[in-house]
Amino acid sequence: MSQDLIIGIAGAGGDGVVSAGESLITAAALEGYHGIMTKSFGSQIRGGEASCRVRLATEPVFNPNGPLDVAVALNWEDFRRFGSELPVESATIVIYDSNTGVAPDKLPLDGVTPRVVFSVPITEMAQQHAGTEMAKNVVVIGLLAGWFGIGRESMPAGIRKKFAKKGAAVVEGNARAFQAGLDFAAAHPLSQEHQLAAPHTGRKAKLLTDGNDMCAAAAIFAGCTFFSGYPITPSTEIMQFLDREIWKYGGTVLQAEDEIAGIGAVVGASFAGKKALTATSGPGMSLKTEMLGLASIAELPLVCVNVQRGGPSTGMPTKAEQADLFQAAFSAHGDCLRPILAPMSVGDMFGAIVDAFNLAEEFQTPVIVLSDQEISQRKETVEPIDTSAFRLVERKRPTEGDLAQYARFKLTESGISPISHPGMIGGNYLASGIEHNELGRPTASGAMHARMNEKRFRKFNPLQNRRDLFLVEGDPDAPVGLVSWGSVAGVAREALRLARAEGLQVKLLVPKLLYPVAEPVYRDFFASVRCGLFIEQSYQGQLYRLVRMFVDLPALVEPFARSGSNPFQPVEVLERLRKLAPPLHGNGDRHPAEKVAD
Amino acid sequence: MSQDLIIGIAGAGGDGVVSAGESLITAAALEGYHGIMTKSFGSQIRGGEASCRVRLATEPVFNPNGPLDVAVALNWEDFRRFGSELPVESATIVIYDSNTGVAPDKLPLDGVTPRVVFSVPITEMAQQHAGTEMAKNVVVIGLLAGWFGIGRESMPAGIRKKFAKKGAAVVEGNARAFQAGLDFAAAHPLSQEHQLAAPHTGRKAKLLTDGNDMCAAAAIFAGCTFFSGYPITPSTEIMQFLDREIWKYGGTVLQAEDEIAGIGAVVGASFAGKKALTATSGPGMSLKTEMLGLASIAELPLVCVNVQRGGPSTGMPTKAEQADLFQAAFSAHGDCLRPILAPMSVGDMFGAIVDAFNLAEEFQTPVIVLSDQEISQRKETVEPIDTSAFRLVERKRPTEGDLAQYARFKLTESGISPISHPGMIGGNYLASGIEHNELGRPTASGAMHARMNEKRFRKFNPLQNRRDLFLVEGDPDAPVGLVSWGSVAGVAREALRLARAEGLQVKLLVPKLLYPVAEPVYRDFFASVRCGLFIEQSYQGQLYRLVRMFVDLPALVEPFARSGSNPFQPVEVLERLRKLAPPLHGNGDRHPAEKVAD
Amino acid sequence: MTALEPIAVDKPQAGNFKSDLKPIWCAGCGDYGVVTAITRALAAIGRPAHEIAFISGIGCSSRIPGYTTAYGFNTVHGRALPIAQGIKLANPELLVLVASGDGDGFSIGGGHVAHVIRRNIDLTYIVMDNQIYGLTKGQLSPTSQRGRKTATSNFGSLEEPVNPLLYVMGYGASFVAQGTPADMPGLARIIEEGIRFPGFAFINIQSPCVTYGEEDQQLKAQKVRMRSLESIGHDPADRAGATERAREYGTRLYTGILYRNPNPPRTYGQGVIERQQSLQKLAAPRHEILNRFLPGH
Amino acid sequence: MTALEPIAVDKPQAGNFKSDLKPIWCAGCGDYGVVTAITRALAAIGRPAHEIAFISGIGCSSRIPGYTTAYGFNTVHGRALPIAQGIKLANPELLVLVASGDGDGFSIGGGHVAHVIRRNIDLTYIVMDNQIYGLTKGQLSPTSQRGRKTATSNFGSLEEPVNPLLYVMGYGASFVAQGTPADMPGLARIIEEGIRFPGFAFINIQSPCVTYGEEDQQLKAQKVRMRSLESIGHDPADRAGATERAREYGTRLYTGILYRNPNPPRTYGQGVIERQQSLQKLAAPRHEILNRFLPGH
Ligand SMILES: Cc1ncc(C[n+]2csc(CCOP(=O)(O)OP(=O)(O)O)c2C)c(N)n1
Ligand SMILES: Cc1ncc(C[n+]2csc(CCOP(=O)(O)OP(=O)(O)O)c2C)c(N)n1
Ligand code: SF4
Ligand code: SF4
Ligand SMILES: [Mg+2]
Ligand SMILES: [Mg+2]
Repeated sequence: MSQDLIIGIAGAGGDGVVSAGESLITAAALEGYHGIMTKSFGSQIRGGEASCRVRLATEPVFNPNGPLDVAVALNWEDFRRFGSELPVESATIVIYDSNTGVAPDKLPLDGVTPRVVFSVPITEMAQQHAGTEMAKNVVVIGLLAGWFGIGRESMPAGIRKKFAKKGAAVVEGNARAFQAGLDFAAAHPLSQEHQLAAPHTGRKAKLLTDGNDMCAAAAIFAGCTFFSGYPITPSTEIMQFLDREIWKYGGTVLQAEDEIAGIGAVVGASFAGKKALTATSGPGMSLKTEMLGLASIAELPLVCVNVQRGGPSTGMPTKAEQADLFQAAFSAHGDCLRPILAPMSVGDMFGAIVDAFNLAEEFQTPVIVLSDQEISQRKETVEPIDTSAFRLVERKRPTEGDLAQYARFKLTESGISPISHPGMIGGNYLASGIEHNELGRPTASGAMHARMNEKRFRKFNPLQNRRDLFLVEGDPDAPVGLVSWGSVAGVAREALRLARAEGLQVKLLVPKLLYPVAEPVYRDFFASVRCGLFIEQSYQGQLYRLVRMFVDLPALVEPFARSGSNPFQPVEVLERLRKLAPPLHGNGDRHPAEKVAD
Repeated sequence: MSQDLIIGIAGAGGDGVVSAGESLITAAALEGYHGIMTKSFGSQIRGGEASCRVRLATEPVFNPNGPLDVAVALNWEDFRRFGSELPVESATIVIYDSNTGVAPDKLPLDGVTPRVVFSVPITEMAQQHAGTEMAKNVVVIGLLAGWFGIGRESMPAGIRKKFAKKGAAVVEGNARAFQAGLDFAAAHPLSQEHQLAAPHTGRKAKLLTDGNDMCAAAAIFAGCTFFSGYPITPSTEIMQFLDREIWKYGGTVLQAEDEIAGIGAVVGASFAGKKALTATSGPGMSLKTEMLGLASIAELPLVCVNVQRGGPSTGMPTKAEQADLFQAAFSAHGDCLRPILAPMSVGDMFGAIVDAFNLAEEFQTPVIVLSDQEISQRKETVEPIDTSAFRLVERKRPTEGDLAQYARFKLTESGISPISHPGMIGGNYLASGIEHNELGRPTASGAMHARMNEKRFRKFNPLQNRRDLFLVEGDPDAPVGLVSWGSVAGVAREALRLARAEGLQVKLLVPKLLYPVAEPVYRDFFASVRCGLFIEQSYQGQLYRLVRMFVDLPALVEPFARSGSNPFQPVEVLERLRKLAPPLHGNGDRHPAEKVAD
Repeated sequence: MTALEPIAVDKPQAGNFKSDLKPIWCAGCGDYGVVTAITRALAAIGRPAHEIAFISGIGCSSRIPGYTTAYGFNTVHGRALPIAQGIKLANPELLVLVASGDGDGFSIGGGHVAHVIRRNIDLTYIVMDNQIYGLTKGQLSPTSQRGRKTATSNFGSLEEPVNPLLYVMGYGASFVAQGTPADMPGLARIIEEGIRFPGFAFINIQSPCVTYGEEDQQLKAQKVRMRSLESIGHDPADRAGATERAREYGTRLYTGILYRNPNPPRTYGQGVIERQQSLQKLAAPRHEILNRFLPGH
Repeated sequence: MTALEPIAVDKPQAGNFKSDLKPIWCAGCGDYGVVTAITRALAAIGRPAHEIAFISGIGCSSRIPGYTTAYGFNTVHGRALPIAQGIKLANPELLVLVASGDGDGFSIGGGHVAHVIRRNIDLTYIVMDNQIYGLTKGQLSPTSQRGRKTATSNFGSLEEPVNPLLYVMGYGASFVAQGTPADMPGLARIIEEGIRFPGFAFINIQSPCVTYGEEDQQLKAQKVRMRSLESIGHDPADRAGATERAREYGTRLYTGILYRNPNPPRTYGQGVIERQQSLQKLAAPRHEILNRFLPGH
């Protein structure tokens, strides 16, 4: 039986391709499978071509990429438009609508001849059983349920729920269409090996959501009661979720007139004592630059999520890239530092957001969370999260003693000064973007400026040792080290798994805290390393460069970086690793990387 | 006789302290001396305390800092307000107004007892000879002319010119006040050794101006015909100069409603085919972020000057700092690169601006020029510049052949694609911030994105070898290397001079091209270096970190960096060098730096 | 001859101003009609495409320059006006069109409108007002009605909408009009008149979003609701009357020219040119510019 | 008790709201009078200083929060309004004042004004309008008159000035007033009324810049020119009349309340609170929020 199945479906805008994918992954999540689903559209606003990829597996999976095990084409023109996004190999099982008029041995796939091909009268079946072509996607999920064994039980209930509002006739029509799919599959059996095995982690249902919704939910959990932002792809769903929910928790969403006003309102809410969030993507981040600097010098907590898309400028709004790291670290003028966190999956987003609010409150600072288009919009199964394991941090308030002679920007040993807010008796102070003394009063003293700068950097020292914000996997003494972050880290994790399965001595570091660069963590990681790769979806290899600023890397560690919208495949990382890493039980005398480097 | 004289003058807002300093340096420039003058004010908008420092010398000088040779106090309260900005030592000659009532041996100077002190009835003399206290500053320049021999001839003419509009009585009164100063000095002679020797570079008059005016004049020379920006200290004088001048050259100044609109108009003017400039300081730079990214992807030339002041946020608007380098390099989202230049003096500003326009045009890119508050506002003598030695570059226009099948973003070998502009027949194209193909049409292709990114970086390769944009001084094989930039480079140059005078083996690299990091230049420079310093006026030592991203520095090279508004002194750099550098003729066996580092 | 340049003909036709780039708009989107009206107006004006610069921000509507053969610039969200002003001042010979959406023009870009109007820079500013954020898939727009439910106002908007017509009247605009692709000849005509007007011209177009828009904003409903200002006897020279009609934005759908200043005020560009001409003679040669820094100069 | 907190007294005096920070303003600057008027108004209102948040942008005028004992926030140039809105929505109990200059408020910050007004967030917005950029030493301001020569308009401004009063009327403001420190009791009174008004209140103050301002904008000249709206029989409930008076900005110097909506519309904050209350009962406990992601939930 199969342990891992990647299904790609493509069709025209109205074909319900994405909804079919969602039905599939929902059923899988209910049954305890692990899965990731991504979707992709043409450039039309609406009505262009649509596709989705659904990966389902019996064990956790970290990335949606790789060649298709199953390809479903509702029509060939649209399927082909997705090109390398839906790679068909000879091992791929191809299912397509017979009404395309294409012969099974004449598929329009350049240079590939799939071994198993099903021409299915999908449109015809939909018409016949549901009385409408609209049910094509239901036929497809029937076929997939039949052949691969996912959701045979749960799907009918799902169909019933989904179409309930449209009346009994529609429900029954769709139920028949689903059954027709099942029947067709039964009548044209596929060898048992393709059936998905039972999930290894048990039949218990998983959570299912995408990165943006997870981000918003995590913010509510963390105690956020204020959001202000401005719509921008691919981050808007965060605001949309919060607008549906946050009011229930006494919170507010303000759609601002632009991104400056959005983060401005968040700065204000934080000054007023509340946990506050804004979210945007690259162009919006560029506009928030000035306010980030203000929040740094006024030492006000806030969280700012950047769902990265292809850049520069408007760039590629619907494609993932990891090229906003430099900006996150360095956009504001003057010397200032703000922590940057990056989740590597939808599940990881929860912790990243909670950590972000905690760091913001603890260090009285803006914190940037770098998500990306893939994480934000892919649906992923997530193991249920024990929220009681998460501690929530609140900013340090002044004691009565502090208030007796309140100095908002007191030069304390930790660099953290107790912070009051309007409404607190005796806590009155002047906040400002102007350099100030301990009382908050404007100063033109170079000496005071130096002390305040020093304080504003020193307070972050504890972050050097936050090893909980790093994932280390693999052989601790491996001479080959991988570093990766964000959604691409999922590819690296799978590549690591493949490499270790081949007996290669490799390890992987995934920083969730990207900045400040926690030097001891990298030093320890690289202690055993002779060569390695930073795997990043940016032209410049931004994390590689950022780490170099602070850490002397082994000479043979180099970036494996490329522009966004060109996803990495685990196997290509594996190939690079094969060249770099000695086998686990090799003699290791002559290190292959030494050849690679010349 | 003296070769170098640093004079500090302080008084109340209305005392004309700055105007006295200006008279002095003007006279000196006329007579061929080298000089630098800085001014400083209290935090009041107007009417607070004022001071200036004037350094005059027979040889070129590169920085205005150092202890005073001569201190002039019109009143002691205001003088003391400037604290370490006007450091008095026992060797300082102190001149003050007798009407302060302070005894020459009871000067309110903490722990310092100057050996030569003149109590002069300055107010009285002004009243007596000019009939008004307003002439106090004229008495002061008379005194200084008398004692130190600067401008004895030229000053009277200057006074006449300056007061001409106010009528003969005022002119005569001031002339008498000046003469009274001269007479007082003659009656209370100072030993000849204090007289300034003749300038070594001859009596030929020097240019005299500040960095902002030089910037504006250079822009006009470079062919700039469009400026748009928004007022902000300390950059506003650039716009003010251009508003007085650029119209004469068929140009336009548009005071925009904010910094975004300012650079927006400049992007537009460039699209329309013109050379265009904007100028601002930190907070304004933060707002220009998004437009810089647009100009990068649309490949439009423009020059953006950032006159750096203390940050972050509003920070210290009237103080110099070098902490906007990270921002200049990395503020825009996505992968993009724009060259950054930094002049190290007022004189250097001319070339920096011409280079900036040339690079912008050649590489079709925004170029950032990092000036700082000190360069922008200090007056400096400049050796007359032979403008015919400067080549002006124009953007590469499409040939008729190109226009026959015009592809605005053609993937050429150099990465530079001929650029048309509205009005050019057959050059019509769509410019955009969206990723595009060679024709300029929007694309969602990852492959095209990768090729365009690669082109937009590759085109800058020639900058790796622009050695003309670097200054290297000192012993080519020295084991000790200094790196410095901007106004602080002047301190480093003087420190180098001092160190070499002591026989230390040291050299200095001053990059005027800060970014992209020209790796070969640094590699060559550091080839002989075992230890060294990056001297920078920023808390983080931003150039040090930036260079580390690309170049493996010798382990003992470290930042000597501190927050702005805490000027470096050549002697303190010298002190650090004494610890690092072996004497020129030492045996060099045990390198002292190896000790310093543990 | 480039791919985007029309074939040279004696008298330009609307088709000469349409590029061969395929719009990404949804079928039925009002913006198709707008591009048609613009190309018709341009044909009537008769300036060749290479003398036209067509600038936009970001949005469905802002895609429009690419569908014409003019020099186009699809800039960033909300900043079309500042960029267009730079273009016009740098080269006053050009015909400069600016396109925007209700969000692009009155939310993120709203701060620039007053300033271009009080400068009176000779641009034609066309806003495709669909009361929704189209490109980002249906969020609240500044012209959405109070109470409207959208993806970001799930419980109804709490804000009064912007009134584009009233705002620009208050800013002192000299040419203000409104049109809709539901009345194509009328729309082409007001665009043409806006371009011909010597100064800043503002044209609000009720261009429906078929995908996220409300029923009563669609072409069909508009056809029923719209009233031409001409038909109600409105005199475009009457500023007070125009302001009154402008107040009815959101309630009544007037089409035509709301206000056209009968004595068009001086444009900024005229001031610039006069200034340049009067100061020209004072110019030292560029290479002598540094002489001014000689002490005593 | 902090350095900035006034000594507790039974009935607060204006002095309780003045901090001991020494102003950096030039001697004679109009802003001295403004801070006095504000502290008097605050004394009349009687809320303790710690319940007041006083937000400003950047400029001479924006230094003002530091000279009071309220919680102050001297933010960045042009962004006082967005920040103040966040504060008020995050804690509706606070009394939120906002101060700005003509440049801060109508040039760089001009894009935010329409939006706070159409949201009707309950702030009191005080603009110290001196028709010049004071802090940066004398550049053209959006309210400077056409033709005015300044450091950045050496040959005279080519633009019509902004009309703050007319703009905010057009945006639908419910409380609009103008004052000057030349009439201190009047100024304190309109500030007090602005604070008491339940909704957004806009107060334009003709606060002269003695250093870079024009002669006819100084207090002395103002004393001669100013006319109280009351004295001319203007009814603050008359919106049309108010709009007419607003048009005379720059020509006549009216003081007093130009417009006060007799039926103050709902504020944004009221809408927020109602919404929160009505939805509250639907809230799952925070720690169960993830349950919604269980398939079939
Ligand atoms: C700085 C920035 N913020 C946000 C966006 C996302 N965005 C693109 S278009 C748009 C609004 C679209 O609405 P509108 O201007 O009304 O144009 P329409 O699509 O309705 O024609 C937004 C918010 C962006 N591209 N850049
Ligand atoms: C983003 C930004 N741009 C520009 C400045 C410089 N700046 C400070 S105050 C000011 C304008 C001052 O004029 P106004 O708002 O009228 O206040 P006033 O000083 O006259 O009271 C400017 C341009 C700044 N601090 N930040
Ligand atoms: S989303 Fe609306 S505005 Fe955008 S193309 Fe579709 S119909 Fe037009
Ligand atoms: S410059 Fe003008 S506004 Fe600023 S403090 Fe002085 S008088 Fe007041
Ligand atoms: Mg719209
Ligand atoms: Mg002002």
